[in-house]
Amino acid sequence: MSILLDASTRVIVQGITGREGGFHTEQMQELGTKVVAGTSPGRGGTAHLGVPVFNTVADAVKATGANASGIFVPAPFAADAIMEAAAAGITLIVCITEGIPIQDMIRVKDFLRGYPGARLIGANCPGLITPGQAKIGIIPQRITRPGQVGLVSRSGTLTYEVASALSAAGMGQSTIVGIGGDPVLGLTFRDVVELFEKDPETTHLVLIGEIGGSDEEHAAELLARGSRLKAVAFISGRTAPEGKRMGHAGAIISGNRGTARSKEEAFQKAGVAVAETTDDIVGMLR
Amino acid sequence: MSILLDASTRVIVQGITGREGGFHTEQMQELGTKVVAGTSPGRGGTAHLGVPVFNTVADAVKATGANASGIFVPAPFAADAIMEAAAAGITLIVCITEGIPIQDMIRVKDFLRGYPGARLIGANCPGLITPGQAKIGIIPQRITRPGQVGLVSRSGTLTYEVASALSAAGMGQSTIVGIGGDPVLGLTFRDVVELFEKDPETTHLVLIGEIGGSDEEHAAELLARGSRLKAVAFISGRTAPEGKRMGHAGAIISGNRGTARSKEEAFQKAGVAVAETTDDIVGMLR
Amino acid sequence: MKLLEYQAKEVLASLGITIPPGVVARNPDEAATAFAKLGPIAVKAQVPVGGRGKAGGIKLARSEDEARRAAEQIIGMDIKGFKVPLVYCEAALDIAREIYVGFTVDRDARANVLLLSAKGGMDIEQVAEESPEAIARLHPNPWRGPLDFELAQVAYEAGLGELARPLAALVKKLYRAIPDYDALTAEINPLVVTRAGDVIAGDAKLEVDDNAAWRHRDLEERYGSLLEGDPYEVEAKKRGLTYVSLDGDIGIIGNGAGLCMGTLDLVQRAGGKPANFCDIGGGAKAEVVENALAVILMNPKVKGVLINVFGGITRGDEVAKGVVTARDNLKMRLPLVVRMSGTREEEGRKILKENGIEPGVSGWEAAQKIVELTRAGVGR
Amino acid sequence: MKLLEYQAKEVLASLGITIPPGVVARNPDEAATAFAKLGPIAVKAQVPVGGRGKAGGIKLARSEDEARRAAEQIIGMDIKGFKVPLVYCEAALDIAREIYVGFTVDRDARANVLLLSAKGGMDIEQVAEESPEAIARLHPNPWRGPLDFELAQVAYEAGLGELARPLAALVKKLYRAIPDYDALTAEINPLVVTRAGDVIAGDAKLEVDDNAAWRHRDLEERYGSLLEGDPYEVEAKKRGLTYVSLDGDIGIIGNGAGLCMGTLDLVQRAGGKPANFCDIGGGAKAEVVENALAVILMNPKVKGVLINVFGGITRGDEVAKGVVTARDNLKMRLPLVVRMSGTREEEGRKILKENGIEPGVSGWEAAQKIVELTRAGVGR
Repeated sequence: MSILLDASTRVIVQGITGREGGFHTEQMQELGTKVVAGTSPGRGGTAHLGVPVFNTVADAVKATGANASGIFVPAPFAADAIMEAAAAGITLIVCITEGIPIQDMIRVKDFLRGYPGARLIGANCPGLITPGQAKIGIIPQRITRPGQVGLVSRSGTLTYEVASALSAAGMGQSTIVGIGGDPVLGLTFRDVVELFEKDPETTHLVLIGEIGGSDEEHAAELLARGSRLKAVAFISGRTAPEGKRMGHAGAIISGNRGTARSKEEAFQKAGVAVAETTDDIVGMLR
Repeated sequence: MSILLDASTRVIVQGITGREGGFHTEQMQELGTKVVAGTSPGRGGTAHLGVPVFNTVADAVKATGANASGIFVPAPFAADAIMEAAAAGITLIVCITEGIPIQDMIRVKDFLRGYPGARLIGANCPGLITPGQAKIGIIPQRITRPGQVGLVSRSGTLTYEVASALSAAGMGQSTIVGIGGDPVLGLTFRDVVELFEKDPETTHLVLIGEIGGSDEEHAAELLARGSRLKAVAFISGRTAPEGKRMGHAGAIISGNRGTARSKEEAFQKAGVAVAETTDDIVGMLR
Repeated sequence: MKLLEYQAKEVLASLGITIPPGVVARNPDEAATAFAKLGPIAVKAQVPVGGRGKAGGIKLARSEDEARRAAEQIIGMDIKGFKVPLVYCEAALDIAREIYVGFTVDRDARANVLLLSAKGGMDIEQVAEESPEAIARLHPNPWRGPLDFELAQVAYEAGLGELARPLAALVKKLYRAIPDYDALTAEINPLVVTRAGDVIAGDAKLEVDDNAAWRHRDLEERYGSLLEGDPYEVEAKKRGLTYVSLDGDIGIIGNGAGLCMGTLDLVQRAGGKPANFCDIGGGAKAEVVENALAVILMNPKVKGVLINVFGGITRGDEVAKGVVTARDNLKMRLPLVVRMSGTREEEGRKILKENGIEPGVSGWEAAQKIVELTRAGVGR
Repeated sequence: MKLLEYQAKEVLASLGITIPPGVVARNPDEAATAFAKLGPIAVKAQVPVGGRGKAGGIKLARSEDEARRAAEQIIGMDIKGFKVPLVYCEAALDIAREIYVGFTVDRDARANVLLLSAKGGMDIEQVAEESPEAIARLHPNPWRGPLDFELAQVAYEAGLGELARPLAALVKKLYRAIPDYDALTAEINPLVVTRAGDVIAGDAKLEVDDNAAWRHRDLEERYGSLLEGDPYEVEAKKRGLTYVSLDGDIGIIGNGAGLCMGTLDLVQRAGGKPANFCDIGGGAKAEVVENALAVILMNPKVKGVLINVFGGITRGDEVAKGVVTARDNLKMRLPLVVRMSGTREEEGRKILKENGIEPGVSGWEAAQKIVELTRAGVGR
């Protein structure tokens, strides 16, 4: 009924005593997420929001058997936090922090090669939610409902738009994964689509892409080999001028690579319907 | 009839146009070693000692299908040469060069983790020889003869001593491996002993150790679990004073670790006979 | 932050790379002095974009007079929207050959990539398109940096084997720009090999990751003030906004890069032309909205503004109140359409209407409204 | 190369580590001047071995007179075979606590290891033996260096969590001694935390890999001349030999560290006492043998010499000729036993005998011979 995350996932929050970390931990708890601990250097031994706080992730994992982490630490410390989680044996690492230097993330990606069991989502992403069960990150549970649509997106707010519309139309979601818009990130469209393919409860798929990079094209290649999912894709930034970097999101196009057109064509070639606006998605998915 | 190396191994020599590299390549060829190429940056496209010379190991491997390499380049370039060989897909890398900085070798060891198929012998070692078939390195073939004794040693000249004595007594060798005396090196005693255990043609084993480190102890632990090999061990440096570094070989003892006594006791506990001088080894092996 | 050529060269020189003798000139007199000091010079416009040669931004000067005239012509020139603040006067080189060498982020590989080509001095994107085999590539491990044997391999691949050693030495220095300065691009094109066999940076591009600005305050202090391009973008940066200037007349504000880009698409689809991209990030506090509106209203071309806020957690009524306050503080009279969602979105829409602001239920509806209102020229 | 304390501190300071104000003094007057400048000081013998405190090599001075007297007593003192060439006069610190922090090569792990302990100021080997749990360990990846989270973990493990941040900053600086200076050991003991909360290197040890000397010529130029310990070892190093002084009276020369050590064992077993370890490496050229013999004969305690050469590729007759030439050039009269093997070893033995040198067939036989000859006092 979900990928990556469900009600049994044992979650820690890195940076739980911070403002953001604390606020969203409460939201996660409200949905029923099994938050088993938090970390905050120097605050080990205390408790916060009803869970124990540890100095290090290693300590938290040892004491609680946590297997997932949500990272809410400031950008200068976020890359280190990801590596700490992986080294401590966390297998699902969700990094919400935005503004992490690209070189930090390139080093992190290489570091993670040493931990093949660890999956990173983000950074600079809204995280993921399995409606009605659990979430790690900041996707508002209010706009989601349990169901069979898998949703994967590079954009935060567009995800919310689409989830809202799906929920309003009675089309619940199996899991919603915001993979983030940074140029160097963890799980890709393709990785997440593969997981949805294997989840028997997911029957529909929505992909929300963006200009820049070739990740959408790679997912389309996978879907072109045949998929049991009814899929709709949407690409934002089709009218963005060439060579302009659209925000920290790193959406930038150079030459013919990474344009909205190339991505839309890739999906069409794969037999995936392409929506012109997010408003069209629900209708096309039925 | 051998471990690691036989007449079919396809060998390149890195630094073939150097004085040492050239001289020992000829010795290797004389024994029948299948030397298929050499490398020497800037000399690609020429030939030397009857084999083609390439600029890079990658080129040599591509053109000749080489799977082993002997490295005879000067110390400042040796660590890079080892990594180059591994990255090019060479699976048996024998580094003869002495005087490589320890930090270089520590970095090399970590680099090699990315190439689990690659085995490094050395550096600062005499290499290995499968008598009558092939050699990579500088062990004089004259003092060896084919047979069933596996010989593994940290010392170059002591290896020659013992090989000579074995050959003179009619006890041939399956393979002789000089693993080198540096503090940070490739294959260990234990690694080589494991290979000899698996080689049905090897029936006897001689280990020539040295003070410093715990590699002999680790090999003894393995042998203590039961071995089909009739084994004799010898440790040099038993009278070396504590805390003195005996040559670049890095033999140094601190506290109780790495002493000749601890090594000898480990072997005795494992049921391995311990020789007091190298002269005693042949007699004890019979 | 894209450094100017002379700034990039100063950084490369600090990494041990040889650069030609050169002097910055802010006026024709200084250019004349530079000639007196250096002899024949290239007078080069300092702007953080490529293509300045074609735009007339580089002139050779073989006399003080020519130097003076070149500076006169170039300083103040507009190159792709950048007003040239100063020129760099650089001694002419005795060029034997020109090579391309550069690092950039390879997004698909999630790694840095070294590009090396014997076809230096040309636009590398053009080379990549016309003869991709002329560019050798290496993805160095980000912790190790490029290794000697990797650099030798890539030099031979690029047909530059005879220069393998000096190139390896140079590339290792250039690579330091990545860990030491968070370079996203570090490029030397052309890398000049002189007839004496020296290897010298003929031109240099260096882009430092804005996300890592906190690690490189020194760079910003030394160079930041000169990097003024588009005045709205500069102002937006000061106010901490993610803002990109575009050509149209409808100001756009959104929260989240994806939503913001999607809003551009919708406006364009409805027949309008966006004046900017402006992402105000999560939430939508009155203060931030006010800052964004202020920057957008600086642009006299703007005829109306569309705000598209998806309130994941933010309450609609609060967003509405914030927008109203911002508009009132700025005494804004242009058409304003606000599309928002979230808890209490209906209350929010009510507040907007009461204050004369057009609410929209969907982004598409809102886009159509703003296009219609700006066409009608309301508020002008 | 083991640096002296003040040299190691200079290097650490260049890496950004705080050291106390200090001055080198080569005579009592300079020590008095140091006091005038710094106030109360510790006057510390500069020798590249530990244990100088117990040996009386460190004295506190609370007046110019005390400083002068301390320097008088310490300079020229013998500490574990090292004659003290100068003292380091260092301002006294306001110590709140003392920590141990050091990097060294962990041979078994084939890696560098960071050792961190709240028990600073003590002999770390003793701490390791008595309370190993008091030492926290980290093996940093050699390409990445220690990462922040690893350093935090190790600080908490060592019970130094409240100092995690300043310690991490310090350890990252100390680590630079490994890639930048090929340090085999880089140790600060004690690392002093002052009552003001500053973290300062109270003492420092730095050993640079001799194999990497070619990368650090600057260090050798700046510091090398002061690092004279055992005069024979110094002389041997100049001649490019691997030589270690021992206590006995039989000089030993061998090719290969293993054979050489094995020869020491044999001599000891035969009842003799080796005067040195001297590995002349592969081959056995006349010139190298002569250099080795020359160094050994400098030592007046030596009563005889044993040369043990296994000629893998070298020819026995050539080795023999070389030894004869070397002995003749040096006019050596002490007993000399040579054991060698290789092609033409019998011809070699013949040459030796003809020249009055005892040949040996096996190492054991040769060892017995030299012990016998030196006991008999031949040549004296």
